[in-house]
Amino acid sequence: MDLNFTPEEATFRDEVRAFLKAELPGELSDKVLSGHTLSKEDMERWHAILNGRGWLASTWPTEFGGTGWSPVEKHIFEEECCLAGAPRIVPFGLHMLGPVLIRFGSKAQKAHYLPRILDGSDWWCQGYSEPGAGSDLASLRTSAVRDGDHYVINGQKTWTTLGQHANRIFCLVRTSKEGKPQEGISFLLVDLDTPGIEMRPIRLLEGGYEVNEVFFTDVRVPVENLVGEENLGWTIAKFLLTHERTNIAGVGFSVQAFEQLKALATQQRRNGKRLIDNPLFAARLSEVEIDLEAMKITNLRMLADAQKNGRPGPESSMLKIKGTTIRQALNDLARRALGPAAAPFPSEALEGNLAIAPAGHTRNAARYFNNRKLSIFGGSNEIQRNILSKTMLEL
Amino acid sequence: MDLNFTPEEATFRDEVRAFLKAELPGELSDKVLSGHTLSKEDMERWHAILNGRGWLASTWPTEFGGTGWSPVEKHIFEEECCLAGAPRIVPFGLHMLGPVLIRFGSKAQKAHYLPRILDGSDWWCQGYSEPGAGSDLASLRTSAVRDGDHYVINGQKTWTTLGQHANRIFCLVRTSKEGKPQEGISFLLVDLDTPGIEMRPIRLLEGGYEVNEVFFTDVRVPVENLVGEENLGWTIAKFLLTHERTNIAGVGFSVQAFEQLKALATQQRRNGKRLIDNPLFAARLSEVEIDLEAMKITNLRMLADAQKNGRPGPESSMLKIKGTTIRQALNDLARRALGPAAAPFPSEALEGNLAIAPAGHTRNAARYFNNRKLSIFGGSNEIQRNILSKTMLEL
Amino acid sequence: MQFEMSEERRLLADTLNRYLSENYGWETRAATAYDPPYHSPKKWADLAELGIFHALAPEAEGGFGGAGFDVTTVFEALGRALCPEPMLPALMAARLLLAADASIDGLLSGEMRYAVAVGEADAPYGIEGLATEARQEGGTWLLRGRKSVVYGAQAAERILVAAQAGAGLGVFEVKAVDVEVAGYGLIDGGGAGEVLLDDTPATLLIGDADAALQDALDFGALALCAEAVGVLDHMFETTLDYLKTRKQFGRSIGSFQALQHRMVDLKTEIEQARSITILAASRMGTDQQSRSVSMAKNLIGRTVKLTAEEAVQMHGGIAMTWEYPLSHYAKRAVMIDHQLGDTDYHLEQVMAAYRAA
Amino acid sequence: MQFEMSEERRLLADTLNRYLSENYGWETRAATAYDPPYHSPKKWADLAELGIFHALAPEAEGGFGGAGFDVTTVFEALGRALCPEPMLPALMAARLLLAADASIDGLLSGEMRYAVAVGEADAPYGIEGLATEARQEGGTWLLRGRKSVVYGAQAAERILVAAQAGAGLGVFEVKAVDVEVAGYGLIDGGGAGEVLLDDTPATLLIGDADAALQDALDFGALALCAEAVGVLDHMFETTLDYLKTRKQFGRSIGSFQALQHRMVDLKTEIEQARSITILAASRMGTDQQSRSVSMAKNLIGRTVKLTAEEAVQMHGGIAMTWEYPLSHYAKRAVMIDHQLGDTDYHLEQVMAAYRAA
Repeated sequence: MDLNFTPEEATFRDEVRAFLKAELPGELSDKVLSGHTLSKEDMERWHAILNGRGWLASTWPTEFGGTGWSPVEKHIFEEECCLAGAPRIVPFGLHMLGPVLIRFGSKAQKAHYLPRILDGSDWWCQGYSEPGAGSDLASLRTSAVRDGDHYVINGQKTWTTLGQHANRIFCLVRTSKEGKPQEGISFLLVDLDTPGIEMRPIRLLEGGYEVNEVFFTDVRVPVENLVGEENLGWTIAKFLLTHERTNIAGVGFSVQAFEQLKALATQQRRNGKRLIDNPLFAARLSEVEIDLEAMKITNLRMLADAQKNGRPGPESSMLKIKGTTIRQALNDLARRALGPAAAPFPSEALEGNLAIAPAGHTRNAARYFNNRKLSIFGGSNEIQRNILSKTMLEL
Repeated sequence: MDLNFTPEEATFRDEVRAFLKAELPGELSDKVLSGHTLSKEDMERWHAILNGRGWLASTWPTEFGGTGWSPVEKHIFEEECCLAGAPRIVPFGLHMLGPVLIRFGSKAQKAHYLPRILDGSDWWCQGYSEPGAGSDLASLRTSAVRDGDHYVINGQKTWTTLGQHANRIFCLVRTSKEGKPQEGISFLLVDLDTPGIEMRPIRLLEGGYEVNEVFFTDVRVPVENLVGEENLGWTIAKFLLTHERTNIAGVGFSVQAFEQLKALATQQRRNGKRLIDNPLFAARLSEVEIDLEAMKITNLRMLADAQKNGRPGPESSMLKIKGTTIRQALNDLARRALGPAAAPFPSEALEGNLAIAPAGHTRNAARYFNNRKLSIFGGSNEIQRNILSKTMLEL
Repeated sequence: MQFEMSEERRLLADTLNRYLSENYGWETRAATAYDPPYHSPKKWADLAELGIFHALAPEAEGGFGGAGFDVTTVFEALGRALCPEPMLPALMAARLLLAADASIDGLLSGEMRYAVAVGEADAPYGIEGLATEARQEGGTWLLRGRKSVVYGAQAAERILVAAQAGAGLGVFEVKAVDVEVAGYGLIDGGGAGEVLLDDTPATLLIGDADAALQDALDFGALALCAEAVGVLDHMFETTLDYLKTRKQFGRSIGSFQALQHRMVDLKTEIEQARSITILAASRMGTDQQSRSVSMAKNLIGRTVKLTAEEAVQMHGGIAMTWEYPLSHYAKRAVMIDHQLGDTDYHLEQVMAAYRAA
Repeated sequence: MQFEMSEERRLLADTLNRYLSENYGWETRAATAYDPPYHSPKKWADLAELGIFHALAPEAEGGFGGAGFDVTTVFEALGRALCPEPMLPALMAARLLLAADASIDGLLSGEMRYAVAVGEADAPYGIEGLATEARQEGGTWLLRGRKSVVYGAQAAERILVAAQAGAGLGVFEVKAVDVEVAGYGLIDGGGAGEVLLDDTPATLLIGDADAALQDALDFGALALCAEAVGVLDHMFETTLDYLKTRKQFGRSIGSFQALQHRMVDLKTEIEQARSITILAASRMGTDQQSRSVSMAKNLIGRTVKLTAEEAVQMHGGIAMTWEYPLSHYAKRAVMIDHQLGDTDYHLEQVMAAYRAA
């Protein structure tokens, strides 16, 4: 048992740190750390910087331009990026579609799409959920009917994250109504410029805009855009859902959030005393610090398992549950720590002279509300519990 | 809206207080307040005192010797008894069988048994649960087969509280295997002296002895001991389960436990400081104080509903859940407050000179463990949630 | 003991509920709460006409209420409708004006909107440690300091300000036209403002004002508890409905036992929250007023967070959207804990009594 | 990074687990834990012969272990078997004897049973505020005071006592024959005693002993965390088995979703408890030792209570009985929080670092 990094791992971490120090633009990390929304250009800028360094495709084999990192190296890279306030890599092309094409795509698809993901030519978004099919994905109804050399798509997708920036979408569609619901699903690549597609923003509860509805009306997609076989799309969906999800516990985000929170609690005053010296607040803070310290080890233990077994076990769903719980607890405390100053609606106007909340913390309440999504999206924590109950506990 | 007692209610409370002050023996209240086990004689003594005052049968109509109290008066009486450390009235004859006989019993049964409950001639215990039929009571298997003027009972009951002191037991038995499991059940009165009955003690986890297993081997019971009709015992069982359960929230116990706990926390020292001045402990204490203050009102609100509607609604199951949660939280804190001094196995030897724990608190850990039963017995809190989900929420 | 609402209060609740459901429905609320002036002057006048303000003041002062249960009746209805009108500062101002023996006619008629400015950035809750100072110059009081996140300040004509005045805290009245107020909207709807006092002329209303201020804060916190109860009821009912109608894996999601048990627990906690608010209301005017209100605000703080988070979680994605009313109820619920003392602040007030034990 | 157990420790764990399962099964444990002397001298000698004590001391001192992970390996196995042998005081005594440069041969051979007496009624946790005093008379140290609930004291030949000795705390060795020990059994099995020091002659082992005592307490708390992990695993597995076999309403109770979700949460918390214990073990000997141990003991305290209560609740009545082993695991789990600092005590140690922030 040795929790220390090997010399090689330590060297790699130093390399990552040096890179981030040199290459991560301060404007970007400021925005990230204070919970501001990044523009499309911000995200493309960071994508290009990483691509320039060859550190973009951590989930791809090296032959396609992947980094060739071990799970521990991936973990180090992600944690360091979080701590530095690097923008999150938009995962839809890189970490979702990329591995799918590498595993299931045709030669032509790989040759065409993979380089375009790396160089940023394509921005992919995801067409999975539907208004009536969220946690119960197999009940999806968006249909694709074969018509000559095309599929004709009709239906609606929702919760399409950052679809407003995308030029392409990968979709699960129903190509057959025979058999079990899982059996008639196919995986299609769609150009968002195709006539008949309409993207509508969904405003989130805190006022932000990051997800969309996508409507398809007689959208014609060439058959060569099918990935894998017709009606076998569920295999791909499951691959994506159980595929090694990187940073599922979000430990790096939490570590960074904890440090910010601790600094905030030393700044904030409550009737003459520092908030961090208030025993009730300090108790809350230390409980979450302890939970997080434990989570770091739990995460590393499961990484070690993944490294040994080639892929994570079902236990990784525990990381999702506990990881989101901890992040949400940190968001909760960051909101509480502001007291009444958490209440103003975030706006550029409020962040200048008025300084109601300390710099970098004007969006703490908004972030708390927005991050309630963490336990809902990507398989709600209830679904994770169902999965764990079946697979891990065999109940 | 008026939370104050009416003048009549206030007068009644004063009367109860005066009675308790004059008539409740100090030896008994000392035992109760420190969590000691009462002897059979202790319980009989208090039973007789209450009977002498005519304050025993609070759940019976006056024509049979009941007190004729309103729900609020019952509540006042119970709360004052708890606060004074009066022994709990053994409910099996008085509050369970009594109302059953009054509602379902024959004239002869009423005439014979009711006075014997009041004067203490009979000590009843309960034969409901079986090893395979606890929460799922309808699956009980103890059989009673008609043989001339007798039923012949074979089977096993368990969790029979204070059976070691009883001379009689009322049982649910299976008289038919036809139809739904609920349909073949009958309610029988059994003399524990009948040949073929064996009572075996169950030692509880903390070392105490209050429940028993009862084994029936060819036990012959006269048919006149059937209450109500054959195979319609489930009606009686349901009547008992949904009948107005007095003091279901246990508010009086909790109020008394809270006062004891607060006094303990002012006595206990942690490295030179009073435990009650420790902010983490004080926070725990005040949270439960607040929960309890709310519970008092919730209890009164539901009493008021019961007074208006003649019987409590399904919401009373909420009182059971929250009431036991609060009592268990108080037991938990009383155990914590002792620190290492909670650890010794309770024994008379330890309570004299050694005084490891403050007087009256030597059994705090034992009480904590024993009272885990509160959320299990009498319909586990999970069963209560199932009931509430169906009846109150209609889910 | 008697748990029925009095006839008068039932009437008051009916009147207010009917008005709000007919005139302050979801569309109106959505169009009002997030844009300047963050409330509706027209609806405000309606509420005055209905006599709602009169319910907040005792008969001797021209009202017809003013007791704890009057306050909870009004604010529970406001909470149910998620009404963003600045009624809370009106209530607190009424308490201060009454303590000062000043006229409340303008307040009762709705013609004068008040804000009450106590908290500051470094002393957000309670009256300890306030830094704003008052000094006298040529017979005029001048105030200096900054009051932060003053609810309703963006729309007020008068601001009642707590400030250090020599020996102790005083309450001063400031005209909005005499002071810089930087107004803004709030994340859960409604408005507030920073009150920037820079030798602002003021009238002394109450000297030695600790007790009067604590009383106003108590009444304000009680009102927030009652508002929370209305918000909680709405969230619970909405979630219950959703569980009954929403289908997943071929069955209503309300048929899943894990959710059923959580709903039962939620309902239990909400009933407890209602109970502690009743208790606090019944203790207004007694020597237990402040401690009971703190008990209530603490339990409310715990319950709003639990309920808001559970309601959103059990809904799933839909409750994350601006379009779905529940999300706004959830925001309001959570943000109630940021007004007039949070869960921990009030727990400390409750704990304080042990020190004397 | 490397999460595999070393070959040596795997062997140690296997040896100990095999010995306990073959020689310290449930019947033996039940017959040993609740009657004087509350442990088995025969089994104690066996454990010594197996070399278990050697795993608690470093090679330089004649052992073959002594690191954090050696300690957790041994105590996790003891916890799994709910073994009532006084191994904890042996570990803590070993730390003190090593700090004193005293011989630990008697301890390693199992011939000498030690108890470590630190806590007192008014200072139960940690080393602050201890009242027991040492004074010198004619070259002999005499101790006066009372040490309360000293684990293993009822069976010890030697007691190491923390006492105020002028400038600071010292550690003294007392012979059991020289002192009155009132022994008793514990509610969760095993024994302890009150050590009544009444001018008891003693040998000074360590002067200025704060650091040595804290180290012994840290190792003791780490051992308790590891023991707890063993206890937790057993409770979880037993409950899981029960849920799979016990039928109610015609189906296994493990098919009820509400219980399934609770079991998943329990498993998650138990894995977290295991992780924090690994973390603390890895930090022994570093400047983070005490704070990491406090983190672990706090999280363990939260987890043992949750797991014990949930395991009993999900079992129902059967787990309330003396006959059913789980009930004893549940008692042990809960009572671990009463040894060497409870959940709150250790949270305060963790919080203390913020004061310097």
